[in-house]
Amino acid sequence: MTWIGKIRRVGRIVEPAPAAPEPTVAPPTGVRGSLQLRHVDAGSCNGCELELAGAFSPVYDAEQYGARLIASPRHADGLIVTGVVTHNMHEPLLNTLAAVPEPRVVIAVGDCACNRGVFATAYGVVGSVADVIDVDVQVPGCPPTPDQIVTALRSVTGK
Amino acid sequence: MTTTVLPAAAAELGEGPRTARLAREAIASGLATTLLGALGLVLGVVAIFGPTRHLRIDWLLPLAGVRFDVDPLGGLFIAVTGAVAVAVGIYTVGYAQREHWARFPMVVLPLFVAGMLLVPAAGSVPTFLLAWELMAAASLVLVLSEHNRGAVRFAGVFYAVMTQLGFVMILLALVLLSAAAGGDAFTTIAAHADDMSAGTRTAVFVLTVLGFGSKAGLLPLHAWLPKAHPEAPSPVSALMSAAMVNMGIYGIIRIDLQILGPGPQWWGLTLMILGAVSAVFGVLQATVATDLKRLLAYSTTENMGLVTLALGTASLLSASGAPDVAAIAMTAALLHVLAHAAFKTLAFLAAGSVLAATGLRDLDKLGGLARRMPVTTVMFGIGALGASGLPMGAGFVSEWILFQSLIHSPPDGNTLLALAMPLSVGAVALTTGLGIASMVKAFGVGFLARPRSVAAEDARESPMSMLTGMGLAAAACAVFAFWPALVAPALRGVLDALPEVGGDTAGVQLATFLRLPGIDGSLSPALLAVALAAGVLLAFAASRWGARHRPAPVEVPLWACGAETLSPRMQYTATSFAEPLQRVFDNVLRPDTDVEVTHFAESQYLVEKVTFTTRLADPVEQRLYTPVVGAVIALAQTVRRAHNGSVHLYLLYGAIGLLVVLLVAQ
Amino acid sequence: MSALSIVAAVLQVVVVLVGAPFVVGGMRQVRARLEGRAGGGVGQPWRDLRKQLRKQQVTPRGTTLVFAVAPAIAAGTTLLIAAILPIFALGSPLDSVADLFGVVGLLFLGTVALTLAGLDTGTAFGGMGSSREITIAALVEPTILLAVFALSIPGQSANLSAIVSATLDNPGQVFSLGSVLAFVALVIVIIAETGRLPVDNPSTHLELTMIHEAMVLEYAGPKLALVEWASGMRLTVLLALLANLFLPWGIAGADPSLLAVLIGVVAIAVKVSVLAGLLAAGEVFIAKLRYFRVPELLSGSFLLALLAVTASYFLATPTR
Amino acid sequence: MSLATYTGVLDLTAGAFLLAAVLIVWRRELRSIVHLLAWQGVALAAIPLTEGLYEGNPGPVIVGLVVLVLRAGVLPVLLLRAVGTADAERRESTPLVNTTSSLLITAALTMLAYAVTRPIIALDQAAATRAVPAAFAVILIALFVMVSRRRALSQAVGFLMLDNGITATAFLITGGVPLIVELGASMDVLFAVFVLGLLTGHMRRAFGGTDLDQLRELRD
Repeated sequence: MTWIGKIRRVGRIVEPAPAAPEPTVAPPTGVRGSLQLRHVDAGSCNGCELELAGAFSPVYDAEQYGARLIASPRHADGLIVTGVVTHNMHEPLLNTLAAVPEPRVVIAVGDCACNRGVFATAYGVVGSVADVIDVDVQVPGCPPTPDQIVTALRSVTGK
Repeated sequence: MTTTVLPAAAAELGEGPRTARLAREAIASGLATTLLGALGLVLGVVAIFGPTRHLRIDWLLPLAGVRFDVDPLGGLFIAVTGAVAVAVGIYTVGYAQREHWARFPMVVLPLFVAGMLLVPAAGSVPTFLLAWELMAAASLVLVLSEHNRGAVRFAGVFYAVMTQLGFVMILLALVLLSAAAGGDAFTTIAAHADDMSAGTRTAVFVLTVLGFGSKAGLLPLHAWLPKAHPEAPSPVSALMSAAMVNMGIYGIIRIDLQILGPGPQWWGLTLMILGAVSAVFGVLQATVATDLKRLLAYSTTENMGLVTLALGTASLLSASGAPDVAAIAMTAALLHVLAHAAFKTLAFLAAGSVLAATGLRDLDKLGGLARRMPVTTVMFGIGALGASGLPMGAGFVSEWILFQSLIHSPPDGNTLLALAMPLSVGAVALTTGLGIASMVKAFGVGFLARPRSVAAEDARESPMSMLTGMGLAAAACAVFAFWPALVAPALRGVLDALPEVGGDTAGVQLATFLRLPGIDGSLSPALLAVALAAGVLLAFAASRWGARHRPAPVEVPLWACGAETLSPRMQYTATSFAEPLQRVFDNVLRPDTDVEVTHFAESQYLVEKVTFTTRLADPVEQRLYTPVVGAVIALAQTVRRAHNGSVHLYLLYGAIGLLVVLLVAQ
Repeated sequence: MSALSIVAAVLQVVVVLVGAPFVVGGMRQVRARLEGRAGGGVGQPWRDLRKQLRKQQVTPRGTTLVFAVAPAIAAGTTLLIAAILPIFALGSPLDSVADLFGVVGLLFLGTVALTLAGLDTGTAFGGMGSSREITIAALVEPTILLAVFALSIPGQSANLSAIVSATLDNPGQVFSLGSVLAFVALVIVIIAETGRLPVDNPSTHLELTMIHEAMVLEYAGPKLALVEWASGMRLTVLLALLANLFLPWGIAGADPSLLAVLIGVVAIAVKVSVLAGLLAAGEVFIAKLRYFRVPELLSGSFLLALLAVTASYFLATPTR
Repeated sequence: MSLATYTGVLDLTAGAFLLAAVLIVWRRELRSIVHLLAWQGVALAAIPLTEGLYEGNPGPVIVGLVVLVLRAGVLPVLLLRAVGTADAERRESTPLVNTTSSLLITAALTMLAYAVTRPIIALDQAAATRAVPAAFAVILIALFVMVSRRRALSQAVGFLMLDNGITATAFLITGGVPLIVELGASMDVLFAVFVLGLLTGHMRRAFGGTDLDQLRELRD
């Protein structure tokens, strides 16, 4: 029965929610508090992935604001893109965006996704995410903290 | 390219008259079959309601004469055969032209139907055997109609041997019966059935179950069925699978349930075990089969197993003093025979339509037919729904009645019933579950998705006559799915003639509501369909909520995980679809799998290609038949020594034979 | 059949339609709390549904009518089951239209519709999900029908009202051996049929481990909403069935008064919430089974169901 | 305690008793097998306890309490000590018969038990007698467990289950055995477990594992 004891000992570890940020874009469908995102790693160093995992972990729990990562772009309301767009991931990124039904949002996470970051002049790079597709929200930082990611997500879900 | 164009051009230029003749012959053959079928249908229905009709033609067969007694039980089977023949006949008009049938099978097809119509009409042992042989021989000829393919020849030989073995057993059984009764008419035999010794009755039971069971495709003598049915031309497959197998059931009912019945408890139990094993085995093989027609053939074994299980239940229950529940089981058996005839005709005709359009039976190469052959797809869908035993399908009502008879048998104090019934429910339920899986595979992989080969991509819809034939069978399916009350009077008539299995009790009330007198249980397939339609509409309405906020609908390419295209080769095939079930049941199925890894010559660590082969043989066939066939061959080798080619020696054999006969006759 | 029992049946459908997303939300919430998270709240599935219903209709190229109507069939069968079952009151007007065998058949009809839709897409994941789903369904069927058999023995009928009223008349039989075994078997079957842990993980992100999710990977927008709604309703309806088969107290009679129906609503809401909460809490402690270990679980449940029938059958002779 | 409650509780106890046996066949984790055995001990103890309380007879109650301490307390603790610490030791990794088949065989055995005990039930329709098939089924299942398991500890569990089954049958048919007999039997079992524990320890030292198949090596 150690698991039950552990659950009791740990209790709630989620950090208290700060006040909701200013909405940057209106919720895509007009329904607040529901945002399912498909994550695309367009060529990241996996630093942003770690922070992203942090944002959805029990401590930050982005799910309490209605954001969720899901597997199929068909089920999604948008993309959350990390990393600079490489040649190999250019087409897949476009295909994935096309697979998301309208209305949709694109969130670019991390300096590389926003402005190519440290890979600006690398030979395999097409450009930043905004160079390739329309981006609604940008989260700067190398990598951005889970707090920043959660705030950005909340600015879209409106919750 | 030229090779494919040339024959077609030749057919148009030089062979115009031949095409016209083919059309004439196909119409004649199909029409003859249909008319025979219609005649059978009418006569059968008349016989079910009317008094038993007799017909004697003494000059036709030396010594015994030909005798027909058409009673309600026979009438039901005549009517079913007739109805199947009507649909198949119309279908054949188009099919024979499309597949360029030779003249011979066209002539034999009506003969085959005639043979099947005569079997249930026969009133005496010689007549029965004559009709049986006519049916067997005609079907053999039809199976062999595409004899230029090796598989067909093999299936033909296999079928010939097994059907004749079955015939010998039936012959022995019937001769034993008429010898014990002192007469060859079935009425005489029935009158003297109670005086027969237990040994005779047991021997007759065992022989008839083996002989008729083999015709019905029951284990272990089923092996001819999955070989012969798929290799026959599709209209013939439909006739064999939907009508001919019923003759085995008819024989079991006539001899073991009616004339000798009610037998001791172990008769019923034997039938139940045979039925359950056949049903589960048949459906397992159907689940892993990749050949569409083979799948349907195994499904026939499955369904005949279910019917036999119901017959066994009826027999066991009436022997255990529960005739009212026995009547319910008997109703289930008869209704399932009818429903199976409807959906199996439809499924085989649709499979034939696919075969004619693509030349393919292999599900691994089919797919995407829904857009290319929409009518055939819908037809197969109706047939598959019936075969899966789901609500809205033709097989649901009869399976429901079977379940009711199994769960309502009185357990008081009878260990046998208390053990047999739960296990039967388990077996039937497993059969239904796997049946659903096999039919989802056949329909989903074969007709939906995208074409897996060029042939499937080029498929075109079949001509009107074929679609009409299928349409008739589909209408019958709809009757059994929604309004089984239509056949209620017929079933009542047959049950009245079967007091041995509780036919004189109330039985199942088939009206808008199916009710079981004395038992709290009811079902209304028609109202269920209406309610389901309402439910689906409600669901549609619910999904319209918020529609005005939606952007315009679009058509998009399939999600390929970000890659550019998704080739049809990436789809699941029938083999991969059934692989989990094959793994779960590998103790029974015994698949033979081989993984072969070829490495690059330069390095052990780089793989050039991996080959995976899996082969599924019929384990019963391998274990049981191979040794027997081996023994027969060994025996034949011994006998061969006597054949040294000398005419004198052969004459000597003849002389010795004559002497022996004379001495014995002394 | 009184007017109020018709009202009760209609109410059952409406409440299941409205309540199912809350049941799913509640289960997620229980799970989130036990994991130390805050969770999206009980209303989260409803927000997701409303949002999906406002999204674009997307038709993947090459799919047929089967793909288009499958969600409605899945939802329609579940709604019909909701109307047939005695959830608030006994004696639904549809009670004699289908018994428990019919209900099981309808359940499988919904499963088959989605399975065919998965195959219809012609993608690798769709076929994979369908293959897995149908394998589990095929293996579940023997257990579920044997459990039906076991339940039908005390009331001598497979009609739902008869089973429930037999339990009401003779409350002691709930704690009989057969009944308890049938309960455990049914719980396993319901877990397998609704794709919960340990058979399937409803919140997985990895296609290769999916069963139900893989099958519906191509659905989007309103159709996806219907699929999710249907699966939520299916879970709700099955939990309600489980609750009323074994603990029917609180359900209104065949000719109910308005108050009785209201009590029935409250009773079933409590029962389903408790069951769903227990199920969700249980899920925190277990991991998903390897797919080829699932048949072991199902054969275990088959054994339990068989024992249930045997026990009830052999002990059916009443004690004196 | 009314007759209905008594019948119900006894029925349920027998069910739990049988269910524990089925779960022991099902599970492979040795630790949870031992836990299940403890639960079976509780169910076993509940039989004389219920009977004693219903009849107002202190004898069966005392027997029940003794059984409870021994079967649900002492023996499982002893067995748990014998469970090895190495990972390979904690699971019945490859039983001779796979789980699915084991479960189906268990089903067959149980139905057999129900079938063969029908004459006993026919003799006497009392609630206790009607639970006999469950106890008898546990005996058959225990034999099957002993036949099909590789680990010495599973064998010990099978043995204890067998004894549980026999004891339960005795309780149910005769309405309880004299205290002294039960104590004697329990002592026997206790000694057997001690011996098994010693043997397991020796085996582990000699072979580095408790796989019984390795005992074949002793023959050579």
